[in-house]
Parts: sequence; C-alpha cells; structure tokens
Amino acid sequence: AQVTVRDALNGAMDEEMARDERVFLLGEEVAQYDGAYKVSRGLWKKYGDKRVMDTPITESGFAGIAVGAAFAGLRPICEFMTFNFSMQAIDQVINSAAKTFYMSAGLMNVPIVFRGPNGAAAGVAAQHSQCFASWYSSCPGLKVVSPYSSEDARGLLKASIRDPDPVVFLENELMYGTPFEVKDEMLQDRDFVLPLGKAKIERPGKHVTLVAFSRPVGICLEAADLLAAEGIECEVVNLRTVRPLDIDTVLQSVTKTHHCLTVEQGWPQCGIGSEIAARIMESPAFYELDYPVTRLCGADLPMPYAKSLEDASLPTAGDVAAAVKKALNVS
Amino acid sequence: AQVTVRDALNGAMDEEMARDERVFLLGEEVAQYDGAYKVSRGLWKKYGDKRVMDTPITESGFAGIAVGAAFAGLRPICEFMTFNFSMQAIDQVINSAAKTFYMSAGLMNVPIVFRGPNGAAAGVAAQHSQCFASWYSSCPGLKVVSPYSSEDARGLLKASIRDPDPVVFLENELMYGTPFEVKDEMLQDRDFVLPLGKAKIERPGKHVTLVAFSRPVGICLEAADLLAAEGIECEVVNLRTVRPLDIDTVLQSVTKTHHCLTVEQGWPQCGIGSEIAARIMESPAFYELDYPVTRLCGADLPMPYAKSLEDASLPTAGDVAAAVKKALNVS
Amino acid sequence: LSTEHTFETKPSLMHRAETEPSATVSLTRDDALKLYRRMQTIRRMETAAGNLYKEKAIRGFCHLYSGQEANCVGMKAALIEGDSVITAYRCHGWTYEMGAAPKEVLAELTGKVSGCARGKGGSMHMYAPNFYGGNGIVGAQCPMGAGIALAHKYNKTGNVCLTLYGDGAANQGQLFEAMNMAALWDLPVIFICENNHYGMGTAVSRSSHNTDYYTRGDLIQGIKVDGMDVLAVREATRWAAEQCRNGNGPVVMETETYRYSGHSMSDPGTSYRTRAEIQEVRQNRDPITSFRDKILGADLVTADELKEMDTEIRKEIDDAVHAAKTDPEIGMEHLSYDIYSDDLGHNMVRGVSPFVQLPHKVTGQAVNRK
Amino acid sequence: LSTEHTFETKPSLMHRAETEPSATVSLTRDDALKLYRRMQTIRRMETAAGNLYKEKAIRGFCHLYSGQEANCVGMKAALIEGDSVITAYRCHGWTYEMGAAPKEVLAELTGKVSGCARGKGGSMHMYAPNFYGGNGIVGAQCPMGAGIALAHKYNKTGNVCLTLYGDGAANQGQLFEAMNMAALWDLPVIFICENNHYGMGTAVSRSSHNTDYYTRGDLIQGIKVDGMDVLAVREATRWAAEQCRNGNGPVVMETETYRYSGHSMSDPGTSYRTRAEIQEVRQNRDPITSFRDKILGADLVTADELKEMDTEIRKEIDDAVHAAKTDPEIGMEHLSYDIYSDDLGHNMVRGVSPFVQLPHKVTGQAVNRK
Ligand SMILES: Cc1ncc(C[n+]2csc(CCOP(=O)(O)OP(=O)(O)O)c2C)c(N)n1
Ligand SMILES: Cc1ncc(C[n+]2csc(CCOP(=O)(O)OP(=O)(O)O)c2C)c(N)n1
Ligand SMILES: [Mg+2]
Ligand SMILES: [Mg+2]
Repeated sequence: AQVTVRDALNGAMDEEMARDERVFLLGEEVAQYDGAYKVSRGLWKKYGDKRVMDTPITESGFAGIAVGAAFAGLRPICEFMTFNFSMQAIDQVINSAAKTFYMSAGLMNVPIVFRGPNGAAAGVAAQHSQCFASWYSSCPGLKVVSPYSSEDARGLLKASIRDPDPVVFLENELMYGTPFEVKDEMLQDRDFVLPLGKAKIERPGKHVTLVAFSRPVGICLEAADLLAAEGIECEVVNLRTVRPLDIDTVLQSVTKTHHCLTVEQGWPQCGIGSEIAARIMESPAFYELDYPVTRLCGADLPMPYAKSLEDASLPTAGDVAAAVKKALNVS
Repeated sequence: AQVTVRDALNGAMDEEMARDERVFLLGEEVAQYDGAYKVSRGLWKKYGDKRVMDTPITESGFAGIAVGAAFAGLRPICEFMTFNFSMQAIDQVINSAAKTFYMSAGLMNVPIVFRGPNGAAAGVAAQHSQCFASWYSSCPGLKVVSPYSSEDARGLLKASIRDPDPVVFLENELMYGTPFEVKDEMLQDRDFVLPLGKAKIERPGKHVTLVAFSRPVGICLEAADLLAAEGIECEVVNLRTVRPLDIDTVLQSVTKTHHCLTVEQGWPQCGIGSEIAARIMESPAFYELDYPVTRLCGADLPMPYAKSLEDASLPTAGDVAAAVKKALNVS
Repeated sequence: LSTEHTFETKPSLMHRAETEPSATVSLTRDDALKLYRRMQTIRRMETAAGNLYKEKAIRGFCHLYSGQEANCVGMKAALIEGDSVITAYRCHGWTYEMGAAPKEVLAELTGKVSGCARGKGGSMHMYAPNFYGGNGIVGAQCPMGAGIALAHKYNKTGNVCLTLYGDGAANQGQLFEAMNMAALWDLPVIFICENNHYGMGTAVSRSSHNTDYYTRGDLIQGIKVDGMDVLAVREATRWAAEQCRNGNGPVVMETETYRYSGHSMSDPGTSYRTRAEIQEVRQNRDPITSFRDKILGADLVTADELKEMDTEIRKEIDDAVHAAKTDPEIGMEHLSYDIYSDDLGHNMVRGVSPFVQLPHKVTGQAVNRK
Repeated sequence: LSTEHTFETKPSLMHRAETEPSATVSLTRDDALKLYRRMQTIRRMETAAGNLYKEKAIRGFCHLYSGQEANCVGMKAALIEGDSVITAYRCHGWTYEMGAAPKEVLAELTGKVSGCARGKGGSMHMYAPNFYGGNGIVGAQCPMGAGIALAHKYNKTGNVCLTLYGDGAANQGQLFEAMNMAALWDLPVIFICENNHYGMGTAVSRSSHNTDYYTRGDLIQGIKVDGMDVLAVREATRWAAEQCRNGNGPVVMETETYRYSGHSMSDPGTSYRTRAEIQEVRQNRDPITSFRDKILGADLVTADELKEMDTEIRKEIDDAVHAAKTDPEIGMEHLSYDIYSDDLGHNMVRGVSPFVQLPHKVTGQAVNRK
C-alpha cells in the first residue's frame, strides 16, 4: 500500500506503545495538537495524558526528564520539534544518555529515542536548517538513525524504540508527506523491525556508488534516473543508520563500481561524507577506486532564506549527475 | 624566554584588555579565584569587577549574555571552565553567535571569543574528556582555533580577541603548565598576532606528513624524534586553526612526502582526520599519496577512568611511530 | 479639538516594587495620531503579510503580530535615544518600530534584496539600529538581551534594553539564568513577557506552573500591564525604564495580550481555542479600535483625520506589497558573501561539491568590525 | 541506657507549605547507633579518600563530602524501599548510603575493578540500586531526577526521588525547567539544595540573587532545614516525602550545611573563606560531634560503645583502603566492552588507529535491557 513517511512513523509509535506499556511519547505539542508536523496524530486521543505528554518549551528540561525516566526503566520517545532545538538539550543526549552505560561499566543502559525532523526544510533560514547527523554520529554510546522511505521509517523506528540504548532518530520534515509503496506484509507485521546499523541498496548499479541517507537518497535515485538515460548505472546505498555506519555495504559496492560519491545536506567539514571518504581510504576497497571519493554536501554557509540562494545551498540531482559524470570522465 | 602556555594565554588576555577597553573576560571562577586552572591569574586584581566577571554556573545564560554584549559592541572573552560544559551553551555559540552575521546579510558581526580547555585531561572520565574540535569546526560563521605551544597560545589568542567574528578557542588543560621557548621579540611585541587559518610546519621532514593540532602536535614531535633515530624524517604540521582549515599547507607537505597521518584525541567518526582525508582525496595531492591517509584518534568509546584504559584510549607517540612505519612499509 | 487629554488606565499589578506607574495617563494630540498611525500600519502590514503567505509569496514561517500592536508601539514610545530591543521571531512589528519601513519588512518576508536583511534572514531574522532581532530559537534572546544591557551599563550609556519573550518561552531555563545574573549585576534590562495566552497550541496553564509571569523574576520587581492598551503599556514601560536608569534594574514586565492569527501562518489557530474567544477579544479589547474610540471620544482627533490616515497607510502598504512581490532576490554571488566580516578572497567557500569553490567578501556594514 | 529519646530540633523554615514537620523528634537507641555509624563511616571514608588522593592513588577530581554527612544519612533514614536518589559529583557518601561498601567506593576512586563502576566511572560516576549517580555536569541531574520521579508516578510505585544539587547548581536553568514540569505534573520529586555556602570558590551571595534556595521553586512548597543535624534532616525528608506520596509533590528542600575540604582535592579551599570560618563550623556545628554529644547526653549509647564502633569503622576503612590500593584495574579487554547493551561482536570498536579494531560485548547487568 501507499504510506506516507508521517503515517509510517505514526504507526510505528502506535504499535510500539500498544506493545509495551513502558513506551511513552513526550515533547512540545505532541499531544493535544497532534504534533507540530502531525507525526503523533491521534496518539493522545488513543493513549491519554499518561502516555502522550505535552511539555513546555524547555528542551533541556524535558530531555533530561526523559533520560531520567529511561534510567528508571521506562522507554521514552522524546520528540524535538526540530533537531535544531536539540542543541539546548545536547548535553543530556550526550553526557547523560550516551555515556552512562559505559561509565557504569555496563550497569545502567538507557533505552530512549530522541526523534524529530533534522536538517533543512523549506524557507526556514539559518537557525532552523541544521543537519546534526555528523555531530551525533561522532558519539560512541549513541545509535544514530536516519530513515528515507516509509519502510525505513516504520522498520527503523520500531527497532529504535525496542533498542536498549539511546537512539537519535533523524527525520526530515519535507519527507513527512511523501508517500511510498510499502509491502503489505511489512505493514501487517507488528514485529517488522529493520536492523540498526545495516544499509540498504536502494537501487543496484555497476558504474558508480552513491551513498546517502534521509532525503538525499531520493536525490540520488533521481540522479540515477537521469544518468540511466545516458547508460550510466548508479548503485544507490541508503545508509539508514549513520552510527554504527554500515561501511561494509559501502565497501562492497565500491569494490564493484570503483567510484563513490556521497550526498548529504549537512555542511561539508567533518560530515558523514568525510567519514566515508576516510573509511574507504583505510580499507582495501580504496585500491579499487578509479576516482577519488567526491562529497556532495550542503554549501559551507548558514542557510539563506531567499529561495534562489537556498536552492543553491543544497545538492540537487543535477549536481549529483554532473559530479558522477566528472568521476566517470564522461560528458 | 621560557613561557608556559598558561602564562602565554594570560599575557595575551592582559595585553588585549589593556589595549582595548571593550575587551572583558567572563566565566566561572575567572575573577576572584584567578580561574579554575589559573589562566586568568591576576587579571581581576588588575582590571577589577567590570572587566573580569565571575558568573554563576549557568553556561547557557552567561554565554548568551556574552553574545548579546558582542552584538552591542563589546568584545567579550567567554571562558568555559572546560568545553564539556559548552554543550549547555552550544545553541548560543552556533545559532546566536555564528549565524547572525550571515542572517543579517553582513550587518551584525559578533566579535567574541569562547575559550577554555578542550578534550581529555587526566583521570576525569567520560563526561569531562570530550574533544569538540570537529563539531565546532563544522560550522560556518565560526573560526576554530586550537594552539599547541606558548607561541601559538600568545599569537593566536591575541588574533582571536582582535578578530571581528566569533572564535572558538580550544585549549588543553594538560598543556597549561608546559613551558616553551618563545622568542623575546614575540613576547615584547604587543601586536604579535598569528594569522587565523594558517598552519605551521613545526618540524620539516621529507618522508611522511603528520598533521595535528593542540597537544597531539607534541605527540607527533615525540614520534618524529623516535623515528628520526631510525632515519625516518617526519614533517609535523601544526594546524593551529581547524576552521578555516589550512589545507594548502597540508597538501604541499603531502605532495612532498607522499604519506600522511592525522593525529587527534577526539573520536574518529567525522573527526578532523576524516576531513583531512576527504580533502586530500578531493585535491590533486591525492595522486601524490603512496599510502592512504591514516587517522590516529581517540578510541571510539567514552573515556574510561581507570588509568590503563585511559592510556589506551588516546594515541601515543608509539602508536604514531608504528603507524608511520606501516605507511612507509618499514619494520 | 483638544491638544491633550488625560485617561484612566487599568492599574498595573505590581510585584516587590516600591513605586508604581500612575494609572492616570496624559496623551497629546500629536502622540495620539502617532500611536494610532503606528499601530494601524502594523496591523495592515501583518494583514498584507498573511495574504502574501496565502499567495505563497512568503515561505517557511510567518508569525503575525496582529492583536499585539499596542505592545511594541507603546513600549517604543517610552524609549529614549540609544535604548535597545531584542525579541523572538514574532518580530515584524518591532522591526518597523525600530526604524524599518513596511516595505523592508515585507520584502524580507518575500526574500527580496530590498528586505531589511536583503532576503537572507527571512521572517524571523530582521534587524534595525538598536534592534538586535528577530531570533528564532525560543528563549535564546533572553540572556542576549541581558548582555546588551550589560553593554549599556559597561559603557555608562544610561540606556536600557527591552528583552521580549512569550508566555511559552517564559519557562526556558536560560531566562532564569539571565534574570539571576541581571539581578546580581543590576543590569538595565526589562524582561518583558508578552503573554498572549498560548505558546503555539499550548495554553499558559499547561506550560507554566505559575502563570503570573510578572512575579517569576523571584526577587526582581515586576509589573503586569494591560497589553491591549497602548497608553498603559507606554506608562508601564516608562516606569520600568526609569527603574533601570536609576540603577534599580532589572524589571520583569508582563503584558496581557492576544494574538489573532494562528501561531504561524500554517496554524489555523482554532484547534486549541474557540473562535468565540478570538471574536470576544477582537470586539471588546482590540488595541486599535479601543484606542480609536478613546481618542475620538476625547476629541483629540477627528474621524476624518483617521480615515485619511487609514487611506495613506493602505497606500503605503499596497506599495510595499507591490515592491515585496516585484523586487528581485539578491544576486546569486551573495550566496557565499558575508559569512565572516573580513574579505577572504577567492575559492574560500565550498559550494555543494568540491568543484564549486566560491569567493567570499563583505558587503554589509559589519557594525562591530572596528 | 534508654531505648528512645525525644529531641528538640531547630524548627525548619517553610515556604508556601500548609503543614510542617515537627521540631520534636524521637530517636531510638538502634537508630542512634545506626546513624552514628553511617556518618562516621562516611567521614572516615572521605578522610581516607583525601589521603589516597594526596598519595596520588586517586587521579582527576575528588570531591569530599566531609561536613555534609548528616545530609545523606538523615535523608536515607527517611526513605522507604524503592525510593530513589540522584545527585551530582559529590557522591561518595550517597553511594555508600545506597548500598555500596566503602571498599567499592574507594576502589572506584582508585580506578580498580572492585570499584562500584569497576573503575570505569571514577569519582563522579558511581551507582547503586535506586541510586542513579554520580553525575558530573552541574545541573544535569535535576531534570533527570524529575524523570525518575515521573517513572515512579507512571508505575504508581508510591515512591519518591530525591534530587540533590548544590547552591551553585541552584542557578542552572534546567533546574527551573524541571521544577516547572514537576509542578505541572505533580511529580513525586524532592529537589534538594545542599547549601554548603560555596560553589567552588564562589560564595552564595555572588552566585544567587536569592539565597533562600527553599523558596526558589516559586509556587512549589519549600522547606529549609539544618543540614548539620541528622535528626532534623531525617524529619524534614520524611515530611517532604509524605507530601510527594500524598500527591502534593514536588517539594523544594534546602539544607544548611558546610564542606570542610576544598571543592575538589586540588582546591586548598582557603582563598575564598577563612580558616577561622571552617574552624568555627567544625567546632560548633559538626554533624557527627554534635550528634555524638546528643546521644551520649540522652543516655542512648555509651562512650565505650561509640569508641568500639569507631575502632570497627577504622578497621573497615583501613581494609577498604588496602583493597583500593592493591586490587587490580579491570582487564584491558574491557576498554571496548559495555558501550552498548548488545554484544556487537568482533572488530566493532575502533581503537586509536585503523589497525586496532576491538571486540564489543556486554559484561554488565544492563538493568534496563529487558
Ligand atoms: C528552543 C526552541 N524550541 C521550540 C521552538 C519551536 N517554537 C517556535 S515558537 C514556539 C512557541 C512559542 O510560544 P510563546 O513563547 O508563547 O511565543 P508566541 O509565539 O506566543 O509569541 C515554539 C514551540 C523553537 N523555535 N525554539
Ligand atoms: C555545567 C558545568 N559547569 C561547570 C562545571 C564545573 N564545576 C564542577 S562543580 C562546580 C561547583 C558546583 O558548586 P555547588 O553546586 O555549590 O556544589 P558543591 O560543589 O558545593 O557540592 C563547578 C563550577 C561542571 N561540572 N558542569
Ligand atoms: Mg505566547
Ligand atoms: Mg556548594
């Protein structure tokens, strides 16, 4: 059936709340307003005040409350209205949630999911457009997930909620309304979980590997379509999880295609693309490369508001296609 | 003369405060206590309450106050007792300080320095040992500086205080007491500033390039000594600034040595080493490499407390030397 | 026509204050015209913004100030040269009050080069002299405002900084941190909570365990004023500013106000409150209508004068809308400009791929460069 | 010897509370012995820790609790099965109170495998059943404590969570955020400010515009108790816990106390306060000496008993010190274990170079895994 990413996320939360009494959702506007982006639509009606809690606009406070609740055995889903606001709470995510299991030598695991839209939306300017994938992915103790499709959204969110450790779950506002075909058996299976830390080949191809996560997977698929018309076959790797990073799938693909481009919307420096380039370099697959890894990233500047500038700040399918041709030395 | 890093930092602040009435220092314990690590020793006595301000333990509040003061034309030096605590204030650093000049289309620049010790110290465990170089360096609008020696400390801090834009200045607690020889003319020159964004070749060499910043520069120099005994000549690049990153100096060196290792104490994923690897790959110098870029980093785990584990979490000169030999294929 | 009239305002509520503003307020004919014009201009400007949003000429967020006009207009009328202001994203009215023309506001909303941030900031990031934005992160402007006040004190300017936030933002920890330091250091800052009863869809009683925002500075003196009465607001602000100028700052001020539209344009604003509630405020407490009635009743102005003024304002806004629609966006080369306040030269800013290296230069004023 | 005695304590100060704890407190002989033993054990343990630090057997930070013993001992004595506690880095006393042996505390300080976090957490990160640390970031434990209380409420356990912080931490915004939510949601949490008069080198009057910490929960009821009197602390905690258990939580509690040592061992602790000040407290308000005098005076115990107990305690601590010094550190293979609560297998954790790929497995209890 056709399912939007929003509905997939909503269904995943609904099912996991039904399955496990300890799972609850908290965040700004998640309850009575049905979520700022309506991702939690209907959940408050169904589960009530106890399980779906509207919080004041106090990220550091409610994230800390969520972490404390997880210490004490509950399974909070902590929604950030957007991940930009998670900066107010990032100390709780990193120092309280991610590090405690190790600091306690394996005593106190912290089963919590921090979720919400991440990265650029449309016309929301510099303070509301930051991608946090690379920051969070740098931190041991966290798992960092970023779904692309509705299948991803469903399977990865269910897995994240069931995961015993802190998961940062990076969604994309502009994908919420996008419908994807999801197999009926996946939808019907209440235990449909995707493994965290495993990438998915979204499209096989033999000439070049495109590595992406979240919305840029779609951009890569679009680029692959463009290029297919010219006889270039792209293999599109949807990372799904950026920590642990499924570098093996990337390496296998690169070993086959001998070319690799990474595509993300975050800033270039110390981005996910940088990490992939470095890991490829550190692996035997490196010697299989016919052309250096090319990173496509958000431009290295705060996001401008004006539409033309905004458009130029993010890699497009055209940019990807052009970079692929450059890598393959075709014109 | 021999000058410790602490005294170099102290002198730099002292001189800049004397030079520009708008410069003031605020932070926890910076005034009456002379600084938790005594970096501001004597400044409160000399400049008084107005220019050296003890704050409550409210990072987000006082960092925001500092940013506001910079908006209004002052030149605050905002000390974080350690950068671990800057996570409570990181929204102010990124969203308020770094992005405003661009958001205002060049109207409102924000002349502020955020400084304090960064990264691992000794025996302070997971919450007090994080390196923030890669996070901050990813953000356009910021400059990110990380000195190694007393010369660096003096010249870079003076430059940062004079800089019209927000600078994140990452020191290292374990270096504060380390003495370095600093040329007298540098000490006497009250306008001794080092350019932000320029690396320094700490030691020339022809076989391999070691790239580092902050304390690991010393580790590289130590490794270079070890290796020199075996006839291996390392070129040690002290980055000094991680944003803007002086990749040209790195590329030139690599073009000469054909081998590159990066050494940092932060976590590997999306680290400064990753960025350097990726940038080299994207440059013509890439084709000059005889061996892939090797990253030495903090181990991918929260910092353990026990000494033996802590020691094993950070790259040593021995680790660097072994990796160099591997790269050069010597035993 | 009379040249001056004295009105009775609803007395303010006070917290730990030794003095209080007078409830009896005098208004000159000139000021009556000025206050009316400014409130009406903001109302029309916001209505135009709403329409531009519906026409999709404005993207992203668009937080209208309609209903709250008496706040910025009354407060600004109490300020003196050099006083400064910082607020959150609901900033169109304030940007206008602090000196931007309606056209500069509307063109910023449509992302055009004639906007006050040349289209790079957008709805939430507007600036003007002594006006420090337009800030998009809830609560962040609160310590920043205290910092601006610190600069006033440091430079002994005798000025104050108005630091505005909403009832939702009022729960942010950094506000308490800022208040504590402001109180410790006697900063000339007025923390102003514009209580419009909702933070997005959350009513105050669900976000704040104490909804008397003017008392939430703890030992800091507080005042609550009718935010729908521009004269009361002006008087309360004068009182609060005087406290600060006399070294008795900071002050916490709450204004009781209301927003007519949804939180941002995408919010219909009717799921968490009734249409009747909105209607009631519009009919009985509208800041402009009530002020109009007042000044007409007091013979400070004539209906014709106001009508004429309305026509002028409509014209001004129509022109601004036209410009906002037809002006160009800033040139593409500006994508990589004004990131830092020094020219960095060529190839200094990476675009979306390694093959796109852009130049950097400074084209703005960089007011704090020297 | 009597089996029970009634003491008068200094009445607590109350804020917005309808009831208050009785100042008249009864103490059984058994409890007298127990409270004395526990306070004395902590004192000796901390003295030993200080010595170990001076011998360089303890690295990094070492925040001693000496002077504040009546706090954790009095509070713990008021708790019931299942109540929980979270505090900051000054956690040795609490770790002991919540069930860890002195040896487990001291060995953690020396980074040994017999430590309560097997040497991986160190001074600031210690845990025990229902004791959630040992947290190194000032203020962070405050919302976490509210979250633990949320879990109690959620699970209808009837338990409370004591959430401790210092007078310096009391200014942290996240505390106000947590208090606001705790009040909105009636969480069974007692926010406890251990006011030892200094946050590092900063006296309360320089960090806090309102130093009556028990009133800083705004509408939340507050109580201030003599933190040098273990009986008063126990009574106040009972009262506060009862409020929470009756659904009248949260409560803010301030204890007036004192730390004898510097902030951490590297701070001599004498630049910001006089030696005379410390001496005065030691002589006139020491929680152990004063309690000793009290229970001896009331014939609840004999001097010989206490002396004997002191000898036992000294022995226990000496043994603990010996173990802390001689026990081994955890095996090197644990460097890469227990990062996540699932075994991940081989080559899953990168060491300091790409040539070092380490295995991951779980060796701890992972109490929340199921
Ligand atoms: C830290 C942070 N969290 C969440 C948001 C999203 N957000 C924007 S405005 C708003 C509501 C603010 O309400 P209030 O403070 O009452 O101001 P009003 O909109 O009523 O003027 C929210 C939740 C944000 N911008 N920043
Ligand atoms: C967010 C943060 N900022 C700064 C520090 C450094 N620091 C550790 S303890 C401390 C003083 C805390 O004083 P107080 O809350 O009174 O507790 P006490 O030490 O007196 O028990 C400071 C500044 C920290 N750990 N975390
Ligand atoms: Mg509001
Ligand atoms: Mg204290």
